[in-house]
Amino acid sequence: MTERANLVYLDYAASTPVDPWVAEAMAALMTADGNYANPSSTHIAGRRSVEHIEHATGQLAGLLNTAPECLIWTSGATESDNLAILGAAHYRQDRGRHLVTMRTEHKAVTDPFKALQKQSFDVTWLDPEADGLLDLAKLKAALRSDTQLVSIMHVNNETGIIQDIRRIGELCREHGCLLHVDAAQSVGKLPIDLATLPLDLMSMTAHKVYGPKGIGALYIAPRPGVHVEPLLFGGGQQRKLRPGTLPAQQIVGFGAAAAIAQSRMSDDFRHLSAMRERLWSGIRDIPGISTNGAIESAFPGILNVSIEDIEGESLLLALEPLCVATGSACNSKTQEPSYVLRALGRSDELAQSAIRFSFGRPTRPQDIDLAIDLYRNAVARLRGMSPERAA
Amino acid sequence: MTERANLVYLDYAASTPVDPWVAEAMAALMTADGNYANPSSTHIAGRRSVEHIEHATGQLAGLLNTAPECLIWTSGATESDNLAILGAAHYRQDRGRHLVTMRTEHKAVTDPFKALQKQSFDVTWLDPEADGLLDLAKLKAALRSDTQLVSIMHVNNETGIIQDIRRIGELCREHGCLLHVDAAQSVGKLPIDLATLPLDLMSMTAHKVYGPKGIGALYIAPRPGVHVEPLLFGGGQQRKLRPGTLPAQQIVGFGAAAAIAQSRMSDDFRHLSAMRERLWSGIRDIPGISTNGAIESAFPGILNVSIEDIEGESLLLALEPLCVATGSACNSKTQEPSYVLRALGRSDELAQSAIRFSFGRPTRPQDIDLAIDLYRNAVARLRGMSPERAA
Amino acid sequence: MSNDPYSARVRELFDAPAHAGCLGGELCAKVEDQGVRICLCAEPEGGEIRRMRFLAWGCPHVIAAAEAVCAYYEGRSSAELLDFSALDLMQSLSVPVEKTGRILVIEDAVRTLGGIVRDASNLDN
Amino acid sequence: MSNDPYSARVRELFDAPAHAGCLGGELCAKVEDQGVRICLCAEPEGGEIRRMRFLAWGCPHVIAAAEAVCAYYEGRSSAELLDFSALDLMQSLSVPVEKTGRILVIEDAVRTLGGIVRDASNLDN
Ligand SMILES: Cc1ncc(COP(=O)(O)O)c(C=O)c1O
Ligand SMILES: Cc1ncc(COP(=O)(O)O)c(C=O)c1O
Repeated sequence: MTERANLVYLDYAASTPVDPWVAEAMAALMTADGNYANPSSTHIAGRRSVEHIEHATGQLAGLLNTAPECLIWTSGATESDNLAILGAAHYRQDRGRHLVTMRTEHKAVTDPFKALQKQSFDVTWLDPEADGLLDLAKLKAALRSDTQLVSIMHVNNETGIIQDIRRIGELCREHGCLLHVDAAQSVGKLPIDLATLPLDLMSMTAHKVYGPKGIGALYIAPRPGVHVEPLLFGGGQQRKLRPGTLPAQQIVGFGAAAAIAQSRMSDDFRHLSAMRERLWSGIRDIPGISTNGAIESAFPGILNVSIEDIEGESLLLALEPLCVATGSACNSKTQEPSYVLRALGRSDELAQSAIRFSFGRPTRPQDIDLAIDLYRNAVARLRGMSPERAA
Repeated sequence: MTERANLVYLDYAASTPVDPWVAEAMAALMTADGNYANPSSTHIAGRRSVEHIEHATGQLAGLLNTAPECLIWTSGATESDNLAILGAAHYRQDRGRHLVTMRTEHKAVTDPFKALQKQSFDVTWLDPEADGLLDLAKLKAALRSDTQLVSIMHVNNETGIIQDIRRIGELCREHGCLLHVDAAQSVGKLPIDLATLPLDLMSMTAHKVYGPKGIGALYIAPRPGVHVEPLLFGGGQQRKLRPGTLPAQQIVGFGAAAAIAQSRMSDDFRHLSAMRERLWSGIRDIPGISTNGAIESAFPGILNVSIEDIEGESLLLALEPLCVATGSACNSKTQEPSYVLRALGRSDELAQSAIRFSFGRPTRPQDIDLAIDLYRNAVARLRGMSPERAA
Repeated sequence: MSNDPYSARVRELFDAPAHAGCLGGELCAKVEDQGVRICLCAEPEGGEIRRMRFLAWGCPHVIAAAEAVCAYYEGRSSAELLDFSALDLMQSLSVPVEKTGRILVIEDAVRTLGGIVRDASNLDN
Repeated sequence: MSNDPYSARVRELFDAPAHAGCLGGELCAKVEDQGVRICLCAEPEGGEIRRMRFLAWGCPHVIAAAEAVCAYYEGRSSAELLDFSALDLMQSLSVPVEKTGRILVIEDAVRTLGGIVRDASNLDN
């Protein structure tokens, strides 16, 4: 970024830089000396584009231990979530119109469910426990004979809480309903073995894992009854499930990012854990601070803390040049307290004071140390102005 | 491309290489030293992404002489066509369920209309005249009091035929129905002045005009009654009309491509006209050859010719290493004769022999000369094997 | 940056709120509304305000507005507090419409303080 | 290229169809079906096929198959034409399923030619 030296970016859960290798792979598919042909074309140049796409599909499939045929390319996790939820609900509506999800899902999940409610589908909204986890007994109790789809995210984008997808999937299988998982925050970061995980639909996006923005994928399990109705109609690309010219450079970018993620996953995990530990150690003694969600159930790339007697928007400004999030990046513009944190039982005021720190491969210990300084100073300064604390 | 030296690419209507300046602009928004933040984030880095997006939106709006607020970013023309057609039809269904389009539209238009037919919308499919043009009297006759949407493309992707959008739009305004225009093949290539053109919705894509694949836009006219229902639900981006993290690098790529196209439009047009003229002069004397659609009504970037007693697939193979299309790139995989050429009244066999040559900025006279040689030789060779001609 | 939600003036006031604090006296107006908590106090001297301080829990616009108000009134007649209108302030700080309610809380606090100061000086006289 | 719709063998046969042509004689089988037009002719000599030629209007698999058939039968007993099955050919040319109908047109033509040659030699004897 211009004047990047000044900024301390700890918002990797919102988006990541593209890995230099990924950028290189993408560049090779764009300009006149590259493979820019339309992969729908049958001539040599078109078939070369297809080869690149097949290679990339293999890379993503390899990361997830599944077959390339199970992956559909989309424009991002938002589209994948919509295609999975609207598509499966419509395809299977004759089997029942009851759906189950959680209140702490991303809006790309909650909003399609709300759209389905308007089409007279019946949606059960489960609340998490105070630690952020789903109580499986509550899920079990919610499943009915006419339940056809459950959607539970893997890693929460605000708190980092990891749900137990395997056991949730087992429950769904027992009840004969499909499980969709929004894995936008976990693909390439936590091991996901689709050959053994009992899930049916999974949404992904590249830009959270050092790939480009605007490319995602939907996994559709090769099981009878697992299918979606398309949202878009057009040229017959992707077995008519998602037409449109395949954006070869974007797909190659996601593929390369997946391959890199696979080879670095355990190193990345160790690094993120160290960064979170360093940060939490540096601020946990501040009076009135607490994590949102149980830290031991959370993906280490995210640390979400609330603090008493501090207004969130002022905190964010006082933290500059630190780039962090309040609530999810996708609703930072609205000033309402995060519905995710509210669902964890946090008060409006505590929810509003939340800061989501998120770490990435480029994060260095000195970034964390700067963040600690900035956070401590901002809290001290704002508390110095607060009618409660100052008095 | 690898071994690119061997290939002669004359398939710019299927896709174009990304302009080097465009690629550079995109690269600057991807890697760690660039502006990779999520434009939904409110921190400094996020706001810088927004600035880049606003700049790019201004570039595309500038090319079209409209306001940036009228543009919605999508994943390509396929999505734009779907959002326009499904979105407007659903939004306005209380005003009437009659829709009008042409048989020669791209599948990204015909297929959403077919989907609407299944939802008991009533669609009138107009045929073009033999020259490819729409007879306005036929359109006028098709408009009914319950007609709410007409969709007619600007430049046909197979034949290059240019429809008279202004007069079509005037007719629609008189009848009080909306006009959607698929301008995937014309944006940045023909002048389009949205300030004066009487159209309501317009679909665009970057990869036909030296921008990246996987990014498109939909123009929504700022007129009362012009609105679409969204296809995707999620974070509130783009006034909820099209949610999902804005793919900043893709948008910047489209913006840069639009700015370059604006400054080069007349030079490009002259160049394409010269290339088409050179090619047509070199092959028009072959017995049994004819253009599909009237050459004087066509955009000069495309020359589509059919030829008697030649099988299309064999012709395509015999033309290697020439990269050209039979029918539209999007259906080259199916072996049916092009429905577009069939609608012009061409026989199955003539339609199947069609070759679409399309030219671009990088096309050189020697590429055309090689294409002429390859085409003449291929025709001679295949005719030498043909039961009719050889005997 | 063109899309900065905070004007340069808001940033300046927020970054260096010289008048943040409490005078510890009794001439103190506390108002809580619209999710904003504000406490304004004044030290008058012969009909003039010698010092004015604020404590606030609120967004940056609220803090900037409180700081601006304190800086403005120091050296002015305390009677003017009663006539305070937040309109100019909203304009000079480019307060977005959705936040105008919060700035009206400050207007309320200033006028309340004006009343407290007037009542106190009436008592003195 | 892995996703080349044409195998190396098809490309080879299509690029150099040494047996394309017409012998001009009467021993000629013309078949038209499935959008394919094929004309096979043979020049037998003492029960053996000395030369065999094809003309074809069809896709590259059809042309390659016709070429392969002609090359195969030259030097073989003309009686074998009657037993021709396109199955091996489909395999050796990796013909995609949707095109098998077209290759059966060639099978038809080969057998028809076999009949014509047999009838002609019966007449000769
Ligand atoms: C959990 C989750 N789901 C969905 C999305 C939407 O992804 P995209 O921006 O690719 O549409 C995000 C991120 O924005 C996310 O964190
Ligand atoms: C006229 C027309 N409309 C729509 C499309 C689809 O565009 P996209 O590939 O961006 O989805 C194309 C090209 O493929 C086209 O030529």
